[in-house]
Amino acid sequence: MTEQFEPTIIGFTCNWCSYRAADLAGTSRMKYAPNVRLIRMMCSGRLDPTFVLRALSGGADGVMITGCHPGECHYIEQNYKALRRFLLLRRVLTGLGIEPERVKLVWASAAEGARFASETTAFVEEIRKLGPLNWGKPVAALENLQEEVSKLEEVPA
Amino acid sequence: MKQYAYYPGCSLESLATSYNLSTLEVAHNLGVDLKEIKDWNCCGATAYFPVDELLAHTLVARNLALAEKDGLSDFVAPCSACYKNAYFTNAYLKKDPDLAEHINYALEADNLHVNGTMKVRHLIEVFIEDVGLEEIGKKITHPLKGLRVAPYYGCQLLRPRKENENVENPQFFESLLSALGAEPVDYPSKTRCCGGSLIITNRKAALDMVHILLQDAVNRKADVIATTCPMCNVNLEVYQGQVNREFGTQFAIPVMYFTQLMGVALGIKPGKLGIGKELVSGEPVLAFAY
Amino acid sequence: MTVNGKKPKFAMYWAASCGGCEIAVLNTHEKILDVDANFEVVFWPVAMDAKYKDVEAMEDGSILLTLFNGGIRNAENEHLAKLLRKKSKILVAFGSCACEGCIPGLANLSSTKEIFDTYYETVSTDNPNHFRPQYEYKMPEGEISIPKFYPVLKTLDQVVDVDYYMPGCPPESHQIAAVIDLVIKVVKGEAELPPKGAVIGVGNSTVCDECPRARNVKLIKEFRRIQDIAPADPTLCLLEQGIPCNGPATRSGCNARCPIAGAQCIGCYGPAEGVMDYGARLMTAFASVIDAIAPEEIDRILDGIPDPVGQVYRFNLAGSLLKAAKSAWIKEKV
Amino acid sequence: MSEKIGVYVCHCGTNIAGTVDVKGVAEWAAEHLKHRGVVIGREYKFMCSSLGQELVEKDIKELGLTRVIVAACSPHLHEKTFRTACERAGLNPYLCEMVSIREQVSWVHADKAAATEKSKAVISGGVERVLHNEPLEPIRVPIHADTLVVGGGIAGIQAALEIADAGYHVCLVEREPSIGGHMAQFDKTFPTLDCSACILTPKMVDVGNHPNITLLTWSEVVKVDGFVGNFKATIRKKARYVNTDTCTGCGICWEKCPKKVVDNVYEAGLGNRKAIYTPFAQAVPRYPVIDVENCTYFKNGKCKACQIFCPTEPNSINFDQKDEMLEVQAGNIILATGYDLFDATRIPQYGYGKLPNVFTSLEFERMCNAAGPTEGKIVLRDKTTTPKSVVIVHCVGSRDENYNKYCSGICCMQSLKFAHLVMERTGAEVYNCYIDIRTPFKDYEEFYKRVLEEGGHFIRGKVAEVTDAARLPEEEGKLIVQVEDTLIGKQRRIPVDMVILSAGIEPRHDAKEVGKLFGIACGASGWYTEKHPKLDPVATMTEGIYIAGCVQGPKDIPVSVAQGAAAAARVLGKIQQGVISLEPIKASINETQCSGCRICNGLCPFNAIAFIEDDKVSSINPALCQGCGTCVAACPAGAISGTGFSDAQIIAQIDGLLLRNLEPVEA
Repeated sequence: MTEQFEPTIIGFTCNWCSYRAADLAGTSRMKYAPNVRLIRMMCSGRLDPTFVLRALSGGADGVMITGCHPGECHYIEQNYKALRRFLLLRRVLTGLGIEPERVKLVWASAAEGARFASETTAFVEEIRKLGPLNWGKPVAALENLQEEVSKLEEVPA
Repeated sequence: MKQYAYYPGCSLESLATSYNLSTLEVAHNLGVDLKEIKDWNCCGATAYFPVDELLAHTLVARNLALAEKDGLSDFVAPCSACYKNAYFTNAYLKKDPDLAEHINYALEADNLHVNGTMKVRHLIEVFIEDVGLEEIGKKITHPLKGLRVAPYYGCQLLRPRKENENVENPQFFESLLSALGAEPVDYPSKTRCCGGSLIITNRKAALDMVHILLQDAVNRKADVIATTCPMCNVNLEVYQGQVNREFGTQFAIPVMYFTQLMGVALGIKPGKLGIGKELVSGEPVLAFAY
Repeated sequence: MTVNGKKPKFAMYWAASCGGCEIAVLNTHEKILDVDANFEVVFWPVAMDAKYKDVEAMEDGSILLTLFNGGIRNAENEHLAKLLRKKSKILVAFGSCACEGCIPGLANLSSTKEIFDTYYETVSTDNPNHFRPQYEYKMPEGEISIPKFYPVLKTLDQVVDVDYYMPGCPPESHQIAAVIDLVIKVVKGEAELPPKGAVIGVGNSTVCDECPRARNVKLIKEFRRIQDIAPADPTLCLLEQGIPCNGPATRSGCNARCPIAGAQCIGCYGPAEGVMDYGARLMTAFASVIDAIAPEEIDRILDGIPDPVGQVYRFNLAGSLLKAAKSAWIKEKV
Repeated sequence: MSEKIGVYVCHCGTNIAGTVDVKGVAEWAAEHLKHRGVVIGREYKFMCSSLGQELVEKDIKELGLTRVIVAACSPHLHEKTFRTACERAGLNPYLCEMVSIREQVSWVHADKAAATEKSKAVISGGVERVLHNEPLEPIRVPIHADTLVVGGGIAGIQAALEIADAGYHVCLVEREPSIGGHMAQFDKTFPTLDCSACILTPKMVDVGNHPNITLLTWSEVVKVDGFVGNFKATIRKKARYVNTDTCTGCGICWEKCPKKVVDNVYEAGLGNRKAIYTPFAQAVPRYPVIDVENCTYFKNGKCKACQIFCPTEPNSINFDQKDEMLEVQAGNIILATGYDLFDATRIPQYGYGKLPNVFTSLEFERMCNAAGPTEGKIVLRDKTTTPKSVVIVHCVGSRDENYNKYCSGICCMQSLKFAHLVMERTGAEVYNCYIDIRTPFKDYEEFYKRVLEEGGHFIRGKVAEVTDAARLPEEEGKLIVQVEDTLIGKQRRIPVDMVILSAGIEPRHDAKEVGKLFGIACGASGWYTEKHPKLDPVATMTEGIYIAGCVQGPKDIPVSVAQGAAAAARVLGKIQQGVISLEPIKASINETQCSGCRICNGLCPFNAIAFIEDDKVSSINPALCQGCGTCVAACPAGAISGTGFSDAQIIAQIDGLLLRNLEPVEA
């Protein structure tokens, strides 16, 4: 089988719903793609776009933001703020030429282990299709300037 | 007024011509522009689906494709069986792309394509929802004062269940009859089946069901049973004799299309509504309506 | 006043910049005389004639204070940055270009090819033969060359170690004067240098701290352009009137010059203390004031900011976490 | 790196070791993260065992560890275990982090190599994050000794009495004019056939007279502020238009009141009451209320019969009484707001509301009750003819794809009770149409046997239709129940005089709003979400708020009473502690860096963020802050930081997860 591109994805979860959904997927032994590495926050409202930018510029190929369904947030309404930040962040990423599909927002309640697993696998396949982001691999290694710039290979249009 | 793609169906060209006549007259009177679909074909009614589902769907889909070509948004059928078939083929087309693919492959032979974009509606829905009961009320010239009418929905108008419809105890037929000045009868068996095509394949079972419907209407002292489907009309009217012989009853209750009652109330001449063609004459009942 | 008899050396250089920072130094009026009185200006291309080899000849660290403005756009900028680093004791990233890329940094939104095509091929450019500059070119007199163009503009601290940062586009003259006084006191031994890497000539909060406009809890149904709401209420916070003002996330120090004049802050003083990405701070600020929960409604309101990248990264693109758009990172034939 | 980190990788038997190369991962951590401060990397069969914990404690003492990472199951399970172990060894518990490599790795990934690699990355993320953990102390919060109980049904009454008897003050708020809830409407209770009022009213009287209980009936909670230990509830005490100090409850006023009103609440529409009324004779408190919608005086200013005939001096009727807003302090809150009965009209084919002699279970309860509209006589809607045959329909609106999928639990026993009462009082033939007879608790099955022996007919089948369309002569004038008797495989048409619909239990129609008011999670179906369905059914995710009775899901009286007492026990436990330690996860504002832009002011649903007018800066009240971190992420000036989930920790974890910390970290 040819060497398949294995994306690296950072996932942000909220302590009350989506993290427990991930745990439930575990206790129910549901299988899903291993490419997502989760970070636990108290609420999806804690998500700072800096985290997404840090992940993307640090080598992640995609970011998955998860939280409680609107109306079921443990802190009543903080997931709406996560939604608003996500919608603005996606527009900025589009402006920077990054495919907006690389950042996805998924609501999953503590009882939706299956949904968490299927959404994760679906997202991994989506990112696999988009290919690696490998942000900012330095183009001109500034030390050996001449050789680097002259070797500007052709990039398919 | 909005233009509708009109699908009369085979019955309305044969034994249910009165339903066709009265439909066109009433629609014209109420300003509903029914544009008959050119070169429509039979929809297979209740018989064809059990035989071959894919071909049955294709048969119905062809009519939808023709209607879509006219660029109209609403597909209107007076007969409940045609309405049910068109409604569900239209719905399954969207839900099952594989089915749509097969159907369109077949329709290509007739260089037609169906997308399932139309809204499929029964004639009674168009009158009640689009024209509206007040509007109809205003146009009534001969209110059917004191006429006790049993509203017979039949089963295919309501089942299988469409979105958020009260299948067990609908009231829209009753409200239409009240708008005509008539007195709708509380008719508990109004949504029970009339036997449909069983009347041919298993006469005894169908007669039993027709007997229940007629008995209930007579018990409720209804003057006439109003129907929305040629098949129900046939089963209830044509077989009253056989029911009487089978069960020793003396039923002689007229069975008429709801469009005929509407026509009379709107002051249209009975002749134009096909009144007089029925076996159990509706004439005496409607006499006082002039 | 002098260091072992001689006045301390002062240098100023401009890389990818507009020269506004140089003028801002002159704009300190008579303070420039103090510079002359207390420093020996050894290298200041815009103000006096000096050659690179003069600087190369100096001993390392012999220049006390170098104010370096402008981003690192090409090989020459990079060479001088390294040279001045070697020769200077204190190297200050002076102005927004050196600190965070500023307007020249916005070129990072395009690939090298797009930049050159725009430069040499647009309708307003008379270039029938499609000439393109060559890095080396042999002339009868000998081979001449021009500095190589880097696909991505970098900030000064992404190339060399920087001692202090002085943001602003340009830095306010009263802040420049204060810094010059401070350095003079340090030279006289009357004051201590701030900790290495400090941001100087700024306030410790954001523009709202110095902005006189009244501020309430903000709930916005619509973002609008300043000209759409003429006349804006002069006493009320602009963001509350739907104008996307970058003030809440931009470092104070400029005495809220623009909001006072009735225009929204566009963020030239860069991020507040300890902030990792200026654009991210603005994204949460604008998202927090939107008064809607349905996605379609939120999108409708966000359409009020037609150019989100320009709005949040006007001055800080090169200094942000992502630094450049994806197209800029891709290697293309120039 | 000055920190000394211990990394402990758990086998969890084969749960983790079966998929992840735990030995390899532990060695990898010790070797590849040495430059980040990892001094020891161990693996052990069961880290959560006492031996496993001792491993950690020994290393802390001997190696002087300053940070601990345990890679095992989920923090929701053993974070407390390992933090307490660290505390025992003298290390601040908040310097210990758990990393999940079971639920989120070994159990969900089949590919062993990928699972091992992911475990390394996840541990690397944990290591980077824990470097930025700061020592924290739990926040001690005093517990106010008063308790607020919302809902005066049997569960609320039990909770209130338990707490009041223990010597602490309770404020019991009830929406109706009297406490008693649904139980006060029943005639008999199963399986003992005790008269419901006989066993309930003594408890109601205790509540009425209890020195430690402030009873606020005809009142509703409209706002709740604060947090565990320090709740402040705003309660609207609706005007009764009766002065409760002078009123003796003699009842002359509602005797003389000329205006009759159909009582849809207490009499379930079967009987009626006056415009000035108490719901039933044994009401507690005994003071009546005036129903403003129907009182003639309030309609057109005439009548005042109640005031004229009121014998008290000064006159207890006061038409100008206004609603009052009361502030009540409480350390804990118990929600026992009960259930709504399924609306049987939603099933048209059962004919309720159309066919007169079709009754709901509550209507039948009122009919059987001696104090009810028919003085206990079981009669048809005409209130005279006694039925000769009755069908009782089980699972009306329950166990039904079109309505409620769940089983309401009590309708079977309730239907058996009805069957017994009908046979005992009228000798009529009784048919129970059921899907399954569910008699799960003590003496329930025996009661079912008894009803069988008394001659009850049981038809296993779901009733298709109740109609009055007779087909045979003996069906004339009867209700015909069409049901498929699945045991004899036949459709049956049973002509009867009366049909009783055993309607199911549904959440209160306003459950979602009330849930939001108290800040607790309300499931999509409408039942409040308990902290743990099995092990913690009376607590909620919100500290200090408990739930008891049908508000948490369908249950019968004994379980509701038990939950009422259980919630009371939990509250008494908290009061006894006097102080509660809260997770030290809070946000705080650096006042010098804050520019007073007020963008954070609108973000906190717990009103923890306030704007200080004179300093022109915002500040956070740590007591009210729930630690969600939304403001930390929103502050444009980066002036708000949060403990436990700080920017530094999360950014570091991101870098760790991306394994950027392996090579020397780039600038």
